Amino acid sequence: MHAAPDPEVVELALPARPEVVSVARLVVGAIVASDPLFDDERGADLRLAVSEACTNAIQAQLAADERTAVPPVGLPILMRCTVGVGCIDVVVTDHAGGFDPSTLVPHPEVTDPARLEYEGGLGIPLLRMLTDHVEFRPTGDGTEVRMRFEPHGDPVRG
Amino acid sequence: MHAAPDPEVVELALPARPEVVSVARLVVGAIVASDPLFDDERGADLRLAVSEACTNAIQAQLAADERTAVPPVGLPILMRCTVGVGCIDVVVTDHAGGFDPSTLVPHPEVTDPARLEYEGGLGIPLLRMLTDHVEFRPTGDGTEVRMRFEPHGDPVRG
Amino acid sequence: MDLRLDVSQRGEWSIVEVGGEIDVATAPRLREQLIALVSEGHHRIVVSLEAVDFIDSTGLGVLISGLKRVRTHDGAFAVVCSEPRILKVFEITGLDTVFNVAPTLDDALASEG
Amino acid sequence: MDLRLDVSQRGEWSIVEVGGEIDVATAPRLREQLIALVSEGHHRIVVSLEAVDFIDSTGLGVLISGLKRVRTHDGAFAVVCSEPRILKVFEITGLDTVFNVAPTLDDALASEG
Ligand SMILES: Nc1ncnc2c1ncn2[C@@H]1O[C@H](COP(=O)(O)OP(=O)(O)O)[C@@H](O)[C@H]1O
Ligand SMILES: Nc1ncnc2c1ncn2[C@@H]1O[C@H](COP(=O)(O)OP(=O)(O)O)[C@@H](O)[C@H]1O
Repeated sequence: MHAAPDPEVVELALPARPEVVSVARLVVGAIVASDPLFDDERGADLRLAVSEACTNAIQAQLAADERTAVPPVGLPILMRCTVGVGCIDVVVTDHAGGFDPSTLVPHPEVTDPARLEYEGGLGIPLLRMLTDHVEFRPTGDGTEVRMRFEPHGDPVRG
Repeated sequence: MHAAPDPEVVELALPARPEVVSVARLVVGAIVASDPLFDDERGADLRLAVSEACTNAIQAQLAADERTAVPPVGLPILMRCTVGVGCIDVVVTDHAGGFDPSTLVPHPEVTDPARLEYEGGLGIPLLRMLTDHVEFRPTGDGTEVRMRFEPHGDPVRG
Repeated sequence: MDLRLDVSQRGEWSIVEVGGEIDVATAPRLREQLIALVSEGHHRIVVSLEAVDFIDSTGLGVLISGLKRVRTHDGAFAVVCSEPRILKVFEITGLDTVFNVAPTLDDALASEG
Repeated sequence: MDLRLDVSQRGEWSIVEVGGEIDVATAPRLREQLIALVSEGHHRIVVSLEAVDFIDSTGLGVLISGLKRVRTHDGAFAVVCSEPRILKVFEITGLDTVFNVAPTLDDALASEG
């Protein structure tokens, strides 16, 4: 961990195991709770969006590890959280080979009975709804999901 | 964060600010809680010891930043937690210039009225009592506190 | 890690009370519970989320699969949820129109599912 | 961050009820509260840790400084604590012999401090 020095950055490296997604939620939850501009509801949005991004990163990493012939290298998932002025930025990075989000086929409308055929595919739509800005950037060997959160509603002074 | 790949390592990089010590406790608390060999009491030991090590690292870093003529670089504190077989290892690293723990003068016994002159100096004694093994290693520019924790008492199956 | 499941029977309804966090790590246990109930012939299922602190897309997917399973048996499926944080996840995904989301267990049991 | 302080008066005792976590970030607020009480002439102080989830060496240091301050005024200082996790920190540091640690507020108030 050779983090770029910045007094407001918290970084977390996690093994690609489903059990640790809750640790990412804990960390981002603590950070947003200490920012008086973000109320509890917006804090819950952050926790959910970051959890979805980490879940995707971990699932993609596990799938990539399975594809490799050699024993899984177990590259970590990185979460970097920066408290800015009036916003919180969270970047989740994996080394899972990357994907093209524009090729994801949108699901049928929820009112369409065929919608029930799809149990998955809710993660990225949730990410889009819960963030003020989200970007999926391909890196050399994986994906960087860059999320920006602004406070919504009435700020609660803490 | 270019963490050495290991599926059981969680790393956390924190800015040198007192407010984030609680985040280190949260993370280490979540990790120990998910290890059935460690009961709640031993989990509390881990949280306290890691908190003391992070507090020292942050205070040393803040003091080092104040000594430098240039604006503080705000180097992060690193916590690395490895769940091993029958033990949990936690390493806390700072870039605060280092110190020699062997030169610390022991305080008067608690029963000595002069003991009240010392409000500080309880952190490292607590570290020694709460860990199964602790080592203060000088690095190039700071200190690495290496702590090992084993489960004590009756393990609680979770 | 932190998922509690409590299953009971009330009349023809099977009640699954869930507590804790439903995410990628814990959702499989809920999925298995629902599969087990349906395969044992329980086709009217209420899942109470009253003690749930967190649900993500994986958790929603498990509920969708549960609904699908009971439908193939002409059964009924209801969700109990009154906590705004959890309700919001159903609302923004539009799943509040797919599920019968009831504010209390009694409302759910009184419903057609 | 998460520290709650509630100050009240019972007879000649000032009661400081602390809640949350006492660490390097929050201990300064407790220290200032104790300094303020003593400088206002309150020399019999009970600090209740019953709602405290965590205390570290910084927190212990603040309590030591409080004890010292009231002693210079021939006052009294007591700590209320019954939670084993918190008591343990006093015990392993030997500070349970330095402080009057009482299991309940009433015990503390009945003491000489
Ligand atoms: N970080 C990632 N790396 C590789 N593929 C990803 C990543 N994130 C998402 N994807 C792909 O996008 C698809 C849709 O993701 P999502 O909307 O979260 O739904 P789900 O994970 O339930 O399939 C995933 O199935 C996966 O194929
Ligand atoms: N990581 C560190 N870097 C530099 N100095 C340290 C570090 N940890 C401890 N020290 C030194 O050791 C001393 C004793 O530490 P400790 O027992 O925790 O008590 P306190 O922090 O209350 O002084 C500190 O005052 C500090 O001078």
